[in-house]
Parts: sequence; structure tokens; C-alpha cells
Amino acid sequence: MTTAAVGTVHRATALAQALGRALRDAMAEDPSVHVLGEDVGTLGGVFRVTDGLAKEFGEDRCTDTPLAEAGILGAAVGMAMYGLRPVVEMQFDAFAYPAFEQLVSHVSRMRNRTRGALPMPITVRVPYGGGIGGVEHHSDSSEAYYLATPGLHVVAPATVADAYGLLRAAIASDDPVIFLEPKRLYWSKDGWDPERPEQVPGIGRAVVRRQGTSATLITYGPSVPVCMEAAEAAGAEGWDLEVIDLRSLVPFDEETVCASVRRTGRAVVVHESTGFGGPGGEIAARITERCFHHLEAPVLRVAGFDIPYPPPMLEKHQLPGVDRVLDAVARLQWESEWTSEGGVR
Amino acid sequence: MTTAAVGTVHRATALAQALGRALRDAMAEDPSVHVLGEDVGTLGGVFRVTDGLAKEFGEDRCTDTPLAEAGILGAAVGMAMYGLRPVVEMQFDAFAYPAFEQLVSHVSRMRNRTRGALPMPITVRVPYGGGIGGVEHHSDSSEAYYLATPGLHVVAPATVADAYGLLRAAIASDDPVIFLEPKRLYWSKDGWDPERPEQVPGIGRAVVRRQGTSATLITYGPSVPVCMEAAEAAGAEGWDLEVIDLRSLVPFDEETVCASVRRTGRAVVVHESTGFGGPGGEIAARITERCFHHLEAPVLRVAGFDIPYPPPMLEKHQLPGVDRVLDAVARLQWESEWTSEGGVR
Amino acid sequence: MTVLEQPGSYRPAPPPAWQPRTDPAPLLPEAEPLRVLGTPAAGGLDPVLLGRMYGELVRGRRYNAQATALTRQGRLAVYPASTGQEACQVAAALALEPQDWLFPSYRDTLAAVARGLDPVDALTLLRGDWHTGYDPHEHRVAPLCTPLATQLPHAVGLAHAARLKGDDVVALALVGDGGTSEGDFHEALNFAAVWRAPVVFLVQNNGFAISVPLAKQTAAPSLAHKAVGYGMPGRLVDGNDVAAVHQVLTEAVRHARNGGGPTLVEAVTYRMDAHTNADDATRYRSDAEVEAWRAHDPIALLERELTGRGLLDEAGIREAREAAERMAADLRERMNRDPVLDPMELFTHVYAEQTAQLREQAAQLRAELAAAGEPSPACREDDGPQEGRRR
Amino acid sequence: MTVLEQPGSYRPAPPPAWQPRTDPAPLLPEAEPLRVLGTPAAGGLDPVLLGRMYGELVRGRRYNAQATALTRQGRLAVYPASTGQEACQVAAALALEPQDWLFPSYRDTLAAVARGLDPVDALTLLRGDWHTGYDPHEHRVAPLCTPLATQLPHAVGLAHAARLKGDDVVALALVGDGGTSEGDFHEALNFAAVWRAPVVFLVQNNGFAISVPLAKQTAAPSLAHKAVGYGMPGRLVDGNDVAAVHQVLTEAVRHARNGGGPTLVEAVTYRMDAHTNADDATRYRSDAEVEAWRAHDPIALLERELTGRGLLDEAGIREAREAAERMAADLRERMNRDPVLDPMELFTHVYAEQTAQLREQAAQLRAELAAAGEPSPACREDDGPQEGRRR
Ligand SMILES: Cc1ncc(C[n+]2csc(CCOP(=O)(O)OP(=O)(O)O)c2C)c(N)n1
Ligand SMILES: Cc1ncc(C[n+]2csc(CCOP(=O)(O)OP(=O)(O)O)c2C)c(N)n1
Ligand SMILES: [Mg+2]
Ligand SMILES: [Mg+2]
Repeated sequence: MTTAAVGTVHRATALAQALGRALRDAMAEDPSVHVLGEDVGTLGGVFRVTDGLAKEFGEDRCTDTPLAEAGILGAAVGMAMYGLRPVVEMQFDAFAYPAFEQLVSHVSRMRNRTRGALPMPITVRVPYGGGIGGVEHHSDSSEAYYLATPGLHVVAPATVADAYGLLRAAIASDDPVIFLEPKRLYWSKDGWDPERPEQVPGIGRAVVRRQGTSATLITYGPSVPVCMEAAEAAGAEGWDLEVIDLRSLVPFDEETVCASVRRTGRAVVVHESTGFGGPGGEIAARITERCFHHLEAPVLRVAGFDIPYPPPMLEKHQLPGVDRVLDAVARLQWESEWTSEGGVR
Repeated sequence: MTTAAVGTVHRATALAQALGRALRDAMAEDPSVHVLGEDVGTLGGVFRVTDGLAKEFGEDRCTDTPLAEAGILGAAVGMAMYGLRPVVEMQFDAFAYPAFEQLVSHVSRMRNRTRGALPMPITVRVPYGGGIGGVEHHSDSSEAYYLATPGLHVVAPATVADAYGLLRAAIASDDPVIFLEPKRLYWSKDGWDPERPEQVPGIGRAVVRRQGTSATLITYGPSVPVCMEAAEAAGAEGWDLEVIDLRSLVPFDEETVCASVRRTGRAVVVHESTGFGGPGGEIAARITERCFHHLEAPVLRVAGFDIPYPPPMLEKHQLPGVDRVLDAVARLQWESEWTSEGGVR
Repeated sequence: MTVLEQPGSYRPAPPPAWQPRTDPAPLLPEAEPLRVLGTPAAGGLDPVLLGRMYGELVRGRRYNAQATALTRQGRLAVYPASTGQEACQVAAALALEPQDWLFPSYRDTLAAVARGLDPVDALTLLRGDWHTGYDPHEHRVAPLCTPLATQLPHAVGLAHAARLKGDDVVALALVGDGGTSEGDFHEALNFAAVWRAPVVFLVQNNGFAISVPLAKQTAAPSLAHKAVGYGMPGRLVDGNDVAAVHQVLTEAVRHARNGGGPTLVEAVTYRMDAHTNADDATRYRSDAEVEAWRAHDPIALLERELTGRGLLDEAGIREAREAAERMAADLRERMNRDPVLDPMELFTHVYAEQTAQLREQAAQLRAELAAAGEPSPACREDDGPQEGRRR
Repeated sequence: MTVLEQPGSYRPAPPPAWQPRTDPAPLLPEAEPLRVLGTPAAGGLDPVLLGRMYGELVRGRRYNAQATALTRQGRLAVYPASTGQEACQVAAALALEPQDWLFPSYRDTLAAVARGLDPVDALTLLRGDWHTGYDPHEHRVAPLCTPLATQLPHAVGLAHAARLKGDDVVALALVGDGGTSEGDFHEALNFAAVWRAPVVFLVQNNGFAISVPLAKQTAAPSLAHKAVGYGMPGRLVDGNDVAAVHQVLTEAVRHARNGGGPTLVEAVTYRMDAHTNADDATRYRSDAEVEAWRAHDPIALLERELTGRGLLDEAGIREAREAAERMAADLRERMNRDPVLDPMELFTHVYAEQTAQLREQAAQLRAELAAAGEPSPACREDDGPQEGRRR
């Protein structure tokens, strides 16, 4: 294959395809990797992520299951007990809820319960988030539920390279990983080359996507491009924003985040999930605990409103966009305004 | 009945009994109130909260259901659609998980979905938390899951009076209420008089359980007595702590909390639930957003470790006790220590 | 006697005294799907009812086609057609009395329309407008339910509640073959049977759950055989024979109304279109299979019966088609108008009483909209609960 | 041929060509619970096996009594006795080959012990010590499972995985009558049947789920009738007849081993003790009922058979009882020693690799313990994954 041809191919690799490639490569390397879920076989998944796997590896390796999410995840637990590495696809975020008991009471705890005897190397792929015009139940950002469950890793890629690299890492992990796939970025492309996949550090490492000095935007998944765009726009207003893509929420890369905030003194956490009880609270609280005396302003949050996910025709009002991010940045007390507030200091 | 007799009775009313009384009074007043769950009828519930209800109101009003939590809550949704007010008992915290999809995808959203046409006046009683020597799955603090679900109210009483008053309010509410019953306080008594129940303000109002000036402890449910004890002990060390019992997590009484913290300048959030992604993050972040310039120190959190709930013989290490609360208070930067940290200020 | 006291209420007894709770034999379904059309049994049918069913089938087929066309014009976000399944949809609607309740799944728009819902309102969810575009109480139609099988326990609860109140109400709940694999299916059927709730479960077995064929969904002799495990009768019916489905459902509804408890009905049918407009059915099934089913088309089956018996002629067929065209034209016309949604309504129905937190967030959005020059159409200061915009 | 390709794999066909996936008749359970003891069939049984079962039953009964006594002495947090159900427990353990897996529910300590687990290790959970006190791989016994029916899909997944790997492994999963109402029961049985997984489900129908009698749990003719709805055979057996339970399970295990797929077995039995030591059974059942079942005691049934056939005499009975007493004394003795738990182990097994966050929290606890003068017994600086303390 000529370099030119590779170039043509790799510029065309969408995030969803990179995920498929990661599954394929993992299955080829390790016969214990099994994919299971609704429509993952013959159809290749409703987002075509598993396209071709059943053909290449057979239906026993990539299996269309009966329509029952608790059954799927529960069976995956048993398969993991027997030494397999199941990769489960949940068709949409909200359709992972039926499996919640299996997830919380077993997947997340089996290793601990058995003092290491029964690890759970299960990857649960969850297409998540909104912005695709999906009708009710197809646009939930459910990460708060997973964050609050010890024993799970929670990962959310934002680039094609991370999609590939983190999914490989998730499948290779001996622990259960909730792998949140930002639906709205499924068809995004960013020049990733499947023949020479760039090295992505393992789960638990954030990355500074843009360096800046004025303030830090902390985000993940589908909000990463939004923050990058906001950072570009902020330049015009004189702000030089740093953007951190967390990549994994658990483990949380406190080091990278705190190092940045200690430098910039200001931070905004951005995510699509509802604000109240969402990841932003944890992140903001943690930063404040660790970097309090470096903060020029409270850590602010830009998140979805605290409402059920809206119908498609109204979803644009729910999604944190560039304007809301910039509004929050503007509220980071750049002037002496706070001194006039009559506060204690 | 003589006053003395009443006295005898009311001193003997445990929190679990007050809950039973609330159910009874609500059922007597309103024929649309129906209790359903596993073992709630003949047995009166494993904690005896529903004792006597089936006898007094019949099995159609207090119903032993088949053993299936999604079915129970799902049936409650249909009953609510037809105008009843179901009160559902989940036998233990972890046994509410099978009903998670019904809760998130229906109970919390049906009113919104139907633009008000189908309200869900459902109360879900969840005995929750640890400290009772319960084997695995019997001691979860699952409030983080409920907090992050818009459309639910989340309530957790800490006193006998609140148990009664808030359960009445929950049943009377036209919205779904997750009613978290602190198992470990079921048998606690505090002189409440069932014949003259004190007025408890509706859901959404915190209460200052102890006034103080040095710092504010913010807590709810089973951690309230711990904080009260810590506040007493703190006196000896020269700290005059204010203790706020949130009573409901949703709606969150920001006004009471922020008013206190603005006064004291220091705050510790205390709960039993795991820390990461738990309620404490939201509360600390929110306080910081709103009271930043009144804070002398970062809002700290005392919570369960980020681990699956431990076996009974180790649970004392998980539960936030008086010492941990006092340790946190001690870290609220009373001295000039933080200035030596080399921070920006 | 309370609802829960059942005759012969079981007490555990040692095996020598053991007895089955009920005789299983009468619970087993027919050996093959019941057919009425083209059999002598069709002779006894009410010609007026047959005529009505015919009109509804033709209208329903046209509705499916028009709605699918609207997806191509961007007027619907998605449409899961029930083409080929119209007999089930129509029979379900017609088997109920006005006071009864219908619990549709996301594919059952047509059943809702046949029950009386405005054809446009029924599409509200699918056009991307508000989640439920009608008042469920108006026609006793629950919201179209997307999480599979979760509507079934709702139907049981509602039917149970009505019975406890002494009301004469039956609930009919629809679910697909795929949906029968969900735990909620199991729990709902069990509750219904234990409570003897007046509810009827209609499984439209259309052969597929998206791409997954029935063989990967179940190994049961038939889905109707699941009934015996709950102690309720199972019925198996040709889902393309509108008279047969109507007969079986009417019997089941009557049985429920008379206190006989629930019934599980499996209607064997076929989804002629793809899963939704977004699906590519050629990935998982052959044209030959589809064509085999086309020969068993529900409209053709009824047409054959009616024309054969002189109850329908060319004029009648034309009339039905014209009525369907009028419906389609009206649908097209009204669906081409942009609905006006009020963004502020996002905060209105989350709780009965708006929380301080939501008030604050509503104020934020209101300010954003004002700054962007698009103030809320019904901008009210309090954004408290208010009447739906179209009511 | 892949596991998923089943003979006669179903393709949807229009009703004229419709056929049941399988013949339902052979899937239906026996008309009444199968009995072997006291019937001519008992004549063919292996005396050695019967003797072994007798010893296990007597030991099991004693184990239940001793464990219950230990709750009163505060040595166990809780004990859900299987008194009266020993025949099911013992037969379940003895029906399996060494390479097979047992999936017990929280009530099935005894089955785990009969399968070879150390009697003390089997009680680890219930004494308030670590959640699982044994290595599940050692005796192929999954952790005692508390959330009802959730272990069933695990058994299916494990059996399926073993089959995919070409291993000769059958999984036997235990569940109660109450547990059959959970969605996970349904999903597990369905997966097992569709996958033809080598798994056997044993429902111990002991009449109650805590206080809730079977009549409020199901309206089915029997729980075994649920099998037909999944396309697997259902078997109904007298759960107090150890020979009958053993026979049915052995047949089902063999059927699974030979690629015949899963079986659902309902064993009709009775819980003689309260739900747990903390329960008050007089609230929901009569002494008369308990006494009726005492007349059908599993040990007495076997004893009668053995003595009647001259296979057991007074000496044999005494010997069995003495062996049981020795086991009980040993159990008492060892359970009276305080287990030594390392608080630092709380952080060891949450993840394969300890997170920075947990390292920090572990350091906090270590400091607290040191300050309180109770340093961790195995205080290691890193608290990384380490061998369990007793291994
Ligand atoms: C709980 C849940 N899981 C997954 C989905 C995604 N999904 C939508 S339709 C469908 C297939 C449904 O098949 P079936 O029940 O046979 O109904 P049909 O589409 O054939 O009408 C799936 C998997 C869902 N809506 N809900
Ligand atoms: C999912 C779940 N819900 C509730 C419980 C609480 N619970 C423990 S045992 C029990 C009754 C179980 O009855 P059954 O399945 O018949 O088993 P048995 O106790 O008779 O052995 C209940 C409700 C649980 N353990 N798990
Ligand atoms: Mg289908
Ligand atoms: Mg039982």
C-alpha cells in the first residue's frame, strides 16, 4: 500500500470506525475477547461499530444476544469468571439501566468480594450523550451513576486516536471499564492513521489539549471540541485558555488537573451531563480542596440543566455550547469585582 | 389518656415506629395511598415499619407483592397513572437497583414527558446506609444515584419527628420522592410525641440543629448524630461548630447552607456514602461557587472511602465517625498555616 | 373478598398432598396460529365491523407510508413503521371499550391513531417535538414507550388500580417479540397473574428485534407458550388476519373484564419495512422472505374475504383508498408546518413546583434567549407549571 | 457448526407454514413431584450412594443447627438455615462432577459444604468476615449470592464460556421460589435456552419468600411449568426425597453435558426454620403446617428406606450422628476463634492496580490506626494487591 493510499484511508477514519478497529485488533490478538450485545453480529451494531466482526471471528466471538441487558451483562460476568474478556455493547445510554443491578452489585464488586480471585475484565461500551437529534432515552449522559460506583473505571474518549487507544486499554484492563462513546462524535475524523496508531497512555491519564495561561477548561468526551472552540474564540477576548481532556473520569488524573489550575488560578468544568450531582461537582470540589490558595475565583461549572434530556427540537438549549463556556469564563472574576462584593477578604 | 401515659408512650417511639405511624395516618386520611413491597403485609416489613397496616387497611391497601423490584415500581407507575399514591418499600438499598430503569426512565420523567398530564406521586422508601452489621448488599448508601436524576426528590430524615413529618410530606407530594431511611437510626428515640407530632416544614428545608460560629458541618441522615457529637466534642478544643441537617438533598436548601457558611467561613460536608462522585462533591462545589469570598478554607469532605461497602467486621473503618469529623475540622486552616504553603495569595 | 384472595389459594403441602395450582392444559395455546379469514368461521362475522377494519387497515397502511416519507423530508426524526402489522394495530384499537387503556410501544403509533388520537399528535415524539404530544387521559392511551417492555408493568398497575377502585377498565399492552426477553416482561406477566389484573398482553411477533431473528431471541415452541409459566392462558393467532386477532383480543378483553385475569396473546406477523427508516434490512434478511410474507398481506387477506362474500367492490376499495389519501394529505400538510416550541417549557414540568435551582437555570436560559434576540414565545416571569402550549 | 446454529433454526414464515420451534409436550413437567424413596424405583439405587447421601443429610442437619446456635452466641451475623431442605442441598452437590460449577444462593451454604468447602470458610460471609471466604476456583463454587436470581445469568455465562472453550463443564444454579419472580431469572433461562448452555437451574420451592407464600408469588400450575416458555424441559420433584432430587439433577446434568441444553428443575420442599435467625415465622404460618411437613422429613424418608431394606441399622445411625457431632464440635471450636482481619485489605482488591486516590485513603486509614495504637496486622507500605491473608 502506498503512503498516499494510507493517507487517503486514515483521513477517512471516523471515531466509530476506530472503535471497530480496536475491537478487531483486540479480538485478533487475544482469543479470549468476546463481543456481545443486541444487533452486534449480523447487523454490526446500530452504529456499525462492530461491523464485520461476526464475519471475521464467527458468531461465537461476536454474538447477537437476546434483548435483555441484565442478561447480557450477567452472562458477561459468568464468562469473565471463566477467563474470557467480554466486551458488552449497550445499544444506547438509557438502555444500560436495566443492567444496573448486575453492574453495581456484581461487575464492580466481584474482584473485591472474592479478594482478587474473580477479577472482572469486562468492557461495557455505552454510546452516550446528546446532540444527535435522538428521541427520548437516546441522549442520556449517565456518567454520574458510574462515577459513584467504586470498582469501575470510567473512560470517555474525544478523539479518534483516543477512541482506539483507550478501547484497547479498556479491553486489556483486568478491571471493568465503562467505556462512554460520545455518539455525537462517532462520525468525526481527525486524521488518525489506523496503520500507525499513535500511542495513547493507559486509562487514568488526562491530556492537555491546548496550553494556556489565563484559566483551565476541564472537560471530556463530547464537550472537548466545544471547549477547544471556546478556547479559540476566547483568544479574541484576551483570554488564553488551557484545555484539559480528562479521558478517564475514574481513575481521575488529579495531578494533571491540579498542576494546571495551580498555574492558571481559574477553572471551569464543562460537561453535558446534568449539573446537580454530576461529575462537575466532584471535580470542582476536588480542585478546590487541593488548590484552594491558588484559586483567583471559584471553580465554575457549565453543564446540562437539571432536567430530563429535552426533545430533539429543544436539545440545543441543553447542550453546553461555546457561548455558555465563554460566559462562565467571563464570570471568573477577572476584574476586582469580587472585592466590591463585600466579602470577608 | 393521662399526660404521664402519653409521656411514657412517646419517649418509647422509635424512628421506625414513627415511619409506620406516618404511613398509617396517611392511609387513614387518604384512601388513594397504597403501600406495596416485599413482606410489607403479613410480616409488617423486615424492619416492621408497615406492621399492622395490612390488618387495619386490608391487603389491597398494603400488599405483599411478588419478589421483583422493577415489577413493584413499574406497577406503582401504573397505579399512579390511575390516580393512586403508591408508597413502595424497597427491602434494602441494594435491592432497589433492579428497579433502576423504571425509576430513571419513568418515575422521574413521566410528569415531564407528558407535560404535567401524568404526575408520579410515588414514594419509594429505601432503608439505607450501614452500621448495622449487615452482610454485603445490606448497607449501601445509594443517594448519589438518585441525586443525579432530575425529577426525583431525595429526602433523608435523621430524627423521629422528621421521619414522621417528612414521610407525610413525601406521600402528600405530587412528585416522586426517594425516601432514604437511615437503618442505623431505626431504633433511635428522641422524645417525639405521636399524639402531638411537631410540625416539620415540607420537603426542601434544611434545619440548623446546632448553632455555632467557627465552622459549619453539613450533613444528613445517619451522619447527623455523628456531627452533633463531634460538635459537642469540638467545644473542648475551642471550636464552636454549627450543624446543618439537610433533611432533603433534592431540593437542596442552598439558602440555609450558604447563609451559615457565609457566617462561619468554614465548612465540612459529612456523609457515609463514598466520597468520589458522592453528594459531598456537589455540596462543596455549590458552596464554593456561591460563597467563595467568605471561605477561609476549602470546603472539606468526610465520607466513606471509595470502596465497596466493607464486611461487618471492618465497617467501623468505613463509617465517618467523630474523630474523622474532628480531624477535618482541624484541617480547616485555623492558623496561618496556609500562608506558608506558598500559595498565590 | 379482596382481590388477592383467590379461589383455592395455595398453601404449601408436602408432596403427597401436592396439587398443581391450576390445570395447565387450558392455558396452553392453540397448536397453530388461529385463522378466521378464509375459514368457515369468517361467515359469522359482523359485516359492519369487517368494513370498519378494512377502512382502518387501508388508512393505516397509508399512514405508515406517509410517515416514512416524512422522515425523508426531515419532518420526522425517525419512524418505526408497522407496515405489514396493521392487522394487529387495528385489532388492538378496536378490541377496547372507550374506558379501557392502551399501552403502546414505540412502534404502535398506528394503534394509537386507530384508537382516536390525532394522527399528528401521535407523531409528536417522532418528529422531535415534546416527548408525549397528547394527553394520555383523553383517549386512554399511555405514552408511546421506548424502553422495551417497561410499559407492561405500568399496564398491570393501572389495571390493578382500576379494579381496586371498582372501575370497569381493561388495559391492553403491546410488546414486540424482542421485548419478551426483557425482565420487565416477566415481572409484569407474573404480577398480572398473581393479582388477576384485567390486562391483556399482545406480543406482535414480527420475526425480528431490529436485526435479531426470533431464533436468537427464544427457543420456546411459541411465545404464547410463556403464558403457562405465569398461570394465564396463552393464545396464538395469525397476526395478519385482522378478524382472528380481533376475535382473540376481544375474548381476552372480555375474560379480563369479567374478572378472569390476564391473557398473553402472540400474533405471528412480519415487519415488511426496515426496523426504522434508518435501518438497512438487507443486512439481515432476504428479499425472498419478505416476498413470502407479502403473499400473506393483512389487507389482501381481508380484501379477498370481503370481495369473495360480496361485501366489498371496486368502488368500496376506491373509497377506502381515497379516504386514506385524504388522511395522508392532511398529515403531510400539517406535518409541514413547523411546530412552535417554547424553550422555557423545559423547566416547567420537571416538578409540580419549580425548585429554586430550576428557577435560577430558567432565568439563565431566558437571559440567553433574550441576548440572542429569540425570547421565549410564551415568556412568563415565573415559568411555573402552566398549560401545555396546544391545550 | 457454531454453538448458535441450532438444528431447525427458525426463520419466520407466514402462518400457513408456521411451525412450533420445538414440540412443547416433552418440555412439560411431571404431573406431580417425582418420588423415588418408598417406591419400587428405589430398589435400583446404588446402596453406596444412598449411604453417602444419608451421612451428608445427617451432617447437614447438624450443620444447620450448629450454625443457628452460633448466631445466638454472636458468632454469626445471620444464618439462613436450610433445615428441611437438606435433600436438595446434598443432591445438588452430589449431582456434579469435580470440574462442574455450583452457583449457590445465600441460603445454600450447605450445598457448598457438601461439595467440599471447608465448613468454616463457607460461613465467612455470614459471620461478618470478608464477603467471600474461599477461592471460588478451588471447588468451583461461586460466591454465595445475595441479590436474588442475579447468580443465574452468571451460571449461564460461565457454562456458555466453558462450552465455547470446548471444556466439559456443567453449571448448576440454585434459586428460591421467590427468586423466580425476578427479571434475572427470566433473562438467564432465556439466554441458557437460546445458547443451549450446559446449565441446570434448581428451584428450591420451600413455600415462602421470607413471609410471602407461593400463592402470592405465582399463579403458575407449578414453577417447573415455566420451562416450556423457554423451550427447555421442566422437571418437578419431591424436594425432600434425596434420591429423587439426585436422580432428576443427574439426568439434567447429563443432558446438559451431552449438549442437550438447560433444564429447569423445581424441587418441592419446605423451610422448617424461620427465614433466618432474625425472622419470626409465627407471624405468617401455622405450627400445624410445619408439623405436616415434619412428617415428610428428608432424613426420615431416607432412613425409612434404608432401614426397611436392611442397609442401615442402629449402629449406622449412631455412627452418622457421631460424625455429625464431630463436625459440629470442630465448627463450634473454630468459629469461636476471632478471625483476624486486616483493615488495610479494604483497599487491596477494589482494582487490580490501586489508584492514587485509594493509596491516599489507605494512607489516611493507616495513620488513623497507628494513632489509635492498632496498626494493621499486615501493615505494608504499598497496600498493593497481595495474597489473601489465609491463603
Ligand atoms: C431496554 C431497551 N433496550 C434496547 C432498546 C433498543 N431497541 C429499540 S427497538 C429494539 C428492537 C425491538 O424488537 P421487538 O421487541 O421485536 O419490537 P419490534 O421492533 O420488532 O416492533 C431495540 C433493541 C430499547 N428501546 N430498549
Ligand atoms: C434482589 C433482592 N431483593 C430482595 C432481597 C431480600 N431478600 C432476601 S431473601 C428474600 C426471600 C427469598 O425467597 P426465596 O427466593 O423463596 O428463597 P428462600 O429464602 O426461600 O430460600 C428476600 C426478599 C434480596 N436478597 N435480593
Ligand atoms: Mg419484533
Ligand atoms: Mg423460598
